[in-house]
Amino acid sequence: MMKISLDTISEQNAFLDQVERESGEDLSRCYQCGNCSGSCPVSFAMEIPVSQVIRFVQLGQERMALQANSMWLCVSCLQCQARCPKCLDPSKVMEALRRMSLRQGKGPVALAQVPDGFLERSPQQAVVAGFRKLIP
Amino acid sequence: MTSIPYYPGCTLNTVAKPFDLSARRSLKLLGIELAELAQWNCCGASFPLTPNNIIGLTGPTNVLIQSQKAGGTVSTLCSFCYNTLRRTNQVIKEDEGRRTVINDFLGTSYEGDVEVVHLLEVLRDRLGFSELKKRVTRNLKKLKVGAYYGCTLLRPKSAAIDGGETTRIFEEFLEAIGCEAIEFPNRGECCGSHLAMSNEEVVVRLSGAVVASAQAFGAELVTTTCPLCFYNLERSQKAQGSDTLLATRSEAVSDPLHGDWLSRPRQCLSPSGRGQTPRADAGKGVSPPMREEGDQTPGATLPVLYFTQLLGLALGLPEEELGLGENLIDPRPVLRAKGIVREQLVASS
Amino acid sequence: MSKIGVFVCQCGNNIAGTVDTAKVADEAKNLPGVVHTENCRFLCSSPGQQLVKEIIKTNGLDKVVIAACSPHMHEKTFRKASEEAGLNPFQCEIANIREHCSWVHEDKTKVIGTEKSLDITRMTVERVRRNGPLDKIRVPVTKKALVIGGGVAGIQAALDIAEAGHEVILVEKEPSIGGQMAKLSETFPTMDCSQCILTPKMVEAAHHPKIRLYTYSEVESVEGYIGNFTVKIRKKAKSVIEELCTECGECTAKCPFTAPNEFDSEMGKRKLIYIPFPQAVPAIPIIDRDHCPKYVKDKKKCGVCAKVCGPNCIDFDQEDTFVTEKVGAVLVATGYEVMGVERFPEFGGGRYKDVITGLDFERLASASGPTGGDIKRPSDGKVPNRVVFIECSGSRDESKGVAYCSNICCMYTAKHAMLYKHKVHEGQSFIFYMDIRCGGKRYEEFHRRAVEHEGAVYLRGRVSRVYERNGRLLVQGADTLSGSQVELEADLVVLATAVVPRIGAKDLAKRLGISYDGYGFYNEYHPKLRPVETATAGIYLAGACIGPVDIPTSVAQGSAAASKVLALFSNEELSREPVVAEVNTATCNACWDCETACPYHAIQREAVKDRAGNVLRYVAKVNEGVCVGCGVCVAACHSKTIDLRGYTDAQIYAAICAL
Amino acid sequence: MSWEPKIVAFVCNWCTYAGADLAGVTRTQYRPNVRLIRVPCTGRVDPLFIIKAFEQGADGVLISGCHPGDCHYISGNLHAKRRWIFFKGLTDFVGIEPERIQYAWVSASEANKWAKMVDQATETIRGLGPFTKYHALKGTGTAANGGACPLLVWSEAWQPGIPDEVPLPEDAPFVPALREKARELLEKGEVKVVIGYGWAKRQRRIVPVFITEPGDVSRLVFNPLCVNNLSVYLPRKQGDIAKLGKPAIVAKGCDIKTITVLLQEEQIGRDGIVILGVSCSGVIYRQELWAGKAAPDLLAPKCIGCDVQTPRLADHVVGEPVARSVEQQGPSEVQRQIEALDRKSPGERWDFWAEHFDRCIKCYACSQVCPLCYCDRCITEKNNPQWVETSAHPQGNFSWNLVRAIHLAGRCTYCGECDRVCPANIPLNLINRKLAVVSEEAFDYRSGYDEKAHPPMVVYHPDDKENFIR
Repeated sequence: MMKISLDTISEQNAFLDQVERESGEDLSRCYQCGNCSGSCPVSFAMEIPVSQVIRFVQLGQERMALQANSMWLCVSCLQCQARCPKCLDPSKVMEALRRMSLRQGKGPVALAQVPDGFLERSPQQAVVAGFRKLIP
Repeated sequence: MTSIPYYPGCTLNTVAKPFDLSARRSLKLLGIELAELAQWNCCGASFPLTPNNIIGLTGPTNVLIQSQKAGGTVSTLCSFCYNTLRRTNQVIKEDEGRRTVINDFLGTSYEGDVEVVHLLEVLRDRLGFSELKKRVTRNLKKLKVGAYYGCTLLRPKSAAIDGGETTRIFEEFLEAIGCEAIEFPNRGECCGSHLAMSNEEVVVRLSGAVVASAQAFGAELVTTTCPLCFYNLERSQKAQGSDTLLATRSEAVSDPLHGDWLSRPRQCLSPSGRGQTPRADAGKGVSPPMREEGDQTPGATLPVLYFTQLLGLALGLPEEELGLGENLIDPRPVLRAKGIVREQLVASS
Repeated sequence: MSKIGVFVCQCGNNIAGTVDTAKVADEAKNLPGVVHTENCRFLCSSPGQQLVKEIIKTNGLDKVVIAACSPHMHEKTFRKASEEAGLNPFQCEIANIREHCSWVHEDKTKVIGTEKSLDITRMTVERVRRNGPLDKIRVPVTKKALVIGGGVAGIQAALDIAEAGHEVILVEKEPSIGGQMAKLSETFPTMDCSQCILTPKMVEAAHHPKIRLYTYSEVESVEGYIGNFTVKIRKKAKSVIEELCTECGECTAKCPFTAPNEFDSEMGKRKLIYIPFPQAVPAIPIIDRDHCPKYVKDKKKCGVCAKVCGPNCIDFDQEDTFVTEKVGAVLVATGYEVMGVERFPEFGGGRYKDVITGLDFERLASASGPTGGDIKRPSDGKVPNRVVFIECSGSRDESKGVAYCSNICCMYTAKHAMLYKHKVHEGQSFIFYMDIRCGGKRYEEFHRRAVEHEGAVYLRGRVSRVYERNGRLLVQGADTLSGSQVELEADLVVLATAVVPRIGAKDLAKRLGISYDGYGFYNEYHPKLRPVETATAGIYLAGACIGPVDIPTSVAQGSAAASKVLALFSNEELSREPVVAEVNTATCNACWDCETACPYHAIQREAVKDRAGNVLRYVAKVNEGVCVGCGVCVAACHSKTIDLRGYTDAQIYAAICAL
Repeated sequence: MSWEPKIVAFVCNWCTYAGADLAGVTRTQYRPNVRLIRVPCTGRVDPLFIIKAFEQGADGVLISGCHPGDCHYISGNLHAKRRWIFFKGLTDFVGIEPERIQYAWVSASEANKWAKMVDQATETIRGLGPFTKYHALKGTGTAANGGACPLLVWSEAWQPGIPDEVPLPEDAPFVPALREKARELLEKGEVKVVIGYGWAKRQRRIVPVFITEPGDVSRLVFNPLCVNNLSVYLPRKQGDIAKLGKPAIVAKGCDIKTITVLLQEEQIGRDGIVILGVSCSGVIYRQELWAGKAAPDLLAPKCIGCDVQTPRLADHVVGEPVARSVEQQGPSEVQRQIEALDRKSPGERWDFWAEHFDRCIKCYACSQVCPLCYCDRCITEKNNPQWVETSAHPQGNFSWNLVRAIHLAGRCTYCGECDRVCPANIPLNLINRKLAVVSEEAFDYRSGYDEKAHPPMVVYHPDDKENFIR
């Protein structure tokens, strides 16, 4: 159990605003049913499941939302989007978080870390998508 | 011979050459020429999800504009391209703001009226599956093939083939060319996609689940429309040409709710717990809990084929023209065992 | 020339704070027709009203304008006061200078408020000058009620009305009354057997001398208006002559064929001449013409039922018949159905036999159900060792088009978990939920009992997927309380699917002329204050056709609606507001635009005859009993031949011109 | 005191009036410029109210009622929406700034929305300035104004018929068949009168003829001068013709469209008339301009884009089917003018129409010649209240023309007779055509093609567009 101080967000929730703006999703609609986490094929590897990432965003907890590995594991498979009963698209939220992080120069993969031979043998689309989503 | 504008995309031009070639040759036999766009660029592979990422839309928009010049319709094979082009088209059509910005940037006046179709749709809607059935020259002997759609063909619903997750177009295609279509639960689950670059274990697990699911439902082969799915499904079974299995196909999960589920530690957290910066070794994809879970029972490998390779086979194209030998998991033993390939060899000699 | 009195109310400081009421009263004197004005502190008080009455009398006023609060507050008060002073109540009009002026323009200098109040008063004075006297409309009342729907709400309402001594016609679409409640096994939170408490009521309704039962029947059309409806009822062919049938059951016993029983969610079988369930009321069987070989194949085949029937009541050639009834009130209690499993492809609904709805589970648990009350799964009849219940299946799910909460699922799922535990002791139930909503009496205790004493495991989250693995159903979802994705195998998956309106609910609403919401639930006149009335006078609602409700509420609503009907029936004739349309027959062109436009079908065609009685032409005529005074016809009429009393063109014209 | 916008609001009793009450109860402050007129339902609001409000000096009008689905009267607001769609199409077209007429759904709980709407409307209308131009007509057409009546000016050049030196057009080849059919109908007594075209007795021009004797059928002709829409003689207001007995009418495809509407509105019964349909390849708009041949620029506007060369619905059709000629391909001049007007600013549109309506002398020829203006008592003839000012000053010119147009909206079959007979040459075709376009775009409805359909103004569909409603 951790403790979050919500004093800072009582007046304005700048982080939430930013994520909503970036993602184009209205996160006040999310009622935390957990279907995104339930449907996500990568949930098992995420430090924080999707719905909790969104919860942290709702609470304006930038550090929690951005530091978990969750967004880097999101493959935009849209299972969450297809299942969301509120017609939200969590993949857009993940993408927004990724972009916010990448813009700060933080990403899970450094160019040098790309596995040997990966560029040669793997499909271009993996390279293009990977570079867009994972490399700052 | 009719012709239809065709956008191959990057991957089909390089590592997925057999996909491209088998499609062109097969379609030629069916009297349809895939007329490659005179000029094209990468679609960007991943659709830019955030609305303010407009620059990411310019690439696919340009492809659409080139398609418009070629006649207003464009066909694709690769699910990624299909998805990206369809979703971009949708944005251009529905979002006046972004349409204006993109057109101003490109100096164009594209309105989103190109029709993006998948080759499966071409076969069904232009040729007709019943007609296709008549053109089949090689008996595929009710080969049990799992139709693996993956994500990008099915989602989002608004841009999906046939309106999404309940479609049977792929199965109907397989039935038309003489296979027995195996509709397996994971046909629309993710293969791991671009995580191939960063988290191979995740890919192995997800693709492994797909393969396992197809096998459990009796598939002798699995077929796909996407080079990345193809890559992931193959490589999850075999690492870099070696015979070592990376993981098994029986889904690498034990039931967390069996018995003492409440007392078991949480499975999905990394040992370091919450609040840590992404691990430096994330790129190398070390993720111990996943390895622990796999119950390492080896199983037989499941060959993966592009759907056009199957189409070529059904239309009687020789196996070397279809690049079957280039597949990481050689499908020919399965085909021979069924008497599909040998029969053709005899017939052609 | 009219003699108009203008009374300006200060409403303490509520109006006088921002409006110079004295000035308003003073200047109103200059308006044409105004002979007296008054500036008063509290007009609505008794002394205030008394003042109005006295001044009307002493000054011989014939029209009154009250410049005060909204007509929604005191129009009735002042019209009554005017009436008591000898005026026609419709010669009194309200100028709303409080809600629409003094309260919304807080200008302490009173300039703005005073000016606007004057304008409003002037417009009202001009309007009232054109007011004509209107008399309340009187219509007779037929003291007989139609109840549509023989579920628990309809039965309750029918019994209440019948007990009060009025005739009731109870129409039920299915072969037996009882509705959805007859399908239930036990009921929450008391766990008494549903059929045990319902069947006596069914029998009572069927045998009540004042209740006329039409089962396997549907309302074809409803015409007329409050107190005077004419109803046409289609009695679908049962192929059995009801009057002769002794309900012996011989035909059913001897029928050689079976078909899936709809009443048991097609999990069990029934004969082709059948009653849907053993306690059916009436127990008169019907022939299933979709399956009976007499109808689907060669006519010569079979006919066993006819051979064994003692009283010879089998009539293979029977046709639908129609009966027409005159009633004074219509009570709609058509109930609900649940969203089918086929709407849930992600849960394998329709593909996996062992994915069922909560209502299906009720049948499995019911002693009269296909398994005799043993929990056996539909696919192979095995007793499931593990059952997963998924709440909010389709409810609160905008992607499925249902944003509302279905209200009853939390409770009945807890009940299901208990029933399951009682019947399969070693079984384990898991319940996925989003929130537990149990606001009723003893509901929370009931839910906790399921958790604390019956071992149900509640998982807070939604299920995203159900699929097959190793021959078992695999349920994948989330438990947000532990922050985990969870996966578990199940032998049976029960979806608490959304409560939705009956198919055909909208059609019926159109036939009745009542409104419904975006889902097809019927609209109350007022959701809080008039919850069992519709906006159409004389038509009342009860039960789940209004929205998802549980049994106690359905019954309460049935009784509530019945009391409304009884209040109506306590009058020999009705009087109603005279705000209705009227036609100038001399100028009517008979284009029938008014007839087409009228939402209430209140426009009739009336023949204009010469002295010899020959029909010269037809003109529009307003049925004052049906007309509710919306004025749609008036706006549709090109020649302004039709006008709306109380809101006449002349009145509105005058108000516009007084700007 | 400086000018303040004057805004009239027509609000429904159940939602918006109550919403405004709630604004009061919650002391929500808003601009004092609005005056409410309570109606039971927005369905009660007649476009006349709005026109009258402007005439009375309002600078803006708000109309507001319950949200769709909340109507106290089931569907009154949806009927209202239909009407608004037409009316908005009309007011936009004549150049009334759209901001001056605002439509909204305000429920009983939306006090804030109400307050905000009043504030915004007040400020936008303040920005537009006073709506004085509604009263700025000079009345050049009125005799009272000392101005020359356009009719008189025009009549100097007016030829009652075709000049003697110009050869007359030949009869259509099917005329003998037409006469034969007419004779047969009259002889058998199936009809008592045949309404058709014939030469005027003394002048070289085509006039309507009413044949009651079989021997007179030779008077019937058909040629490109037969532009009149004879269906005007069918409705009840033409009592003297009705007295003759059951009529047969010679009708072109376009005339049958009008007959279709008359059938729709039950002004005639299908059994009460015999329709003698004639094939037509176009008629001349003003026969006095006939110069020996049917030059394309003489074709009636209705002939451009015509798709009823071969009549439907007729009891008997004479003449071979004809295809649409090249001249009849669109877009017509009328369409081009509409598009040109649409591209202009509201101010420019207003000026255009003000100039034209200025000339109106309220002779009501447009109404008299219109087969669909069949009311026994026209709205102009109703004097309590007198919605349309009929006296000899320009006050009612706008009202009359707007009312005429809105009464025909969704019904007019664009026969062009009003435009043809207008002595002041007001381009009424433009307005009629524009409203037909509104009907087609909004409701996919074309008037005159389906005698079973209801006119679009009196029905509704829940999905009718409402993008203009706040």
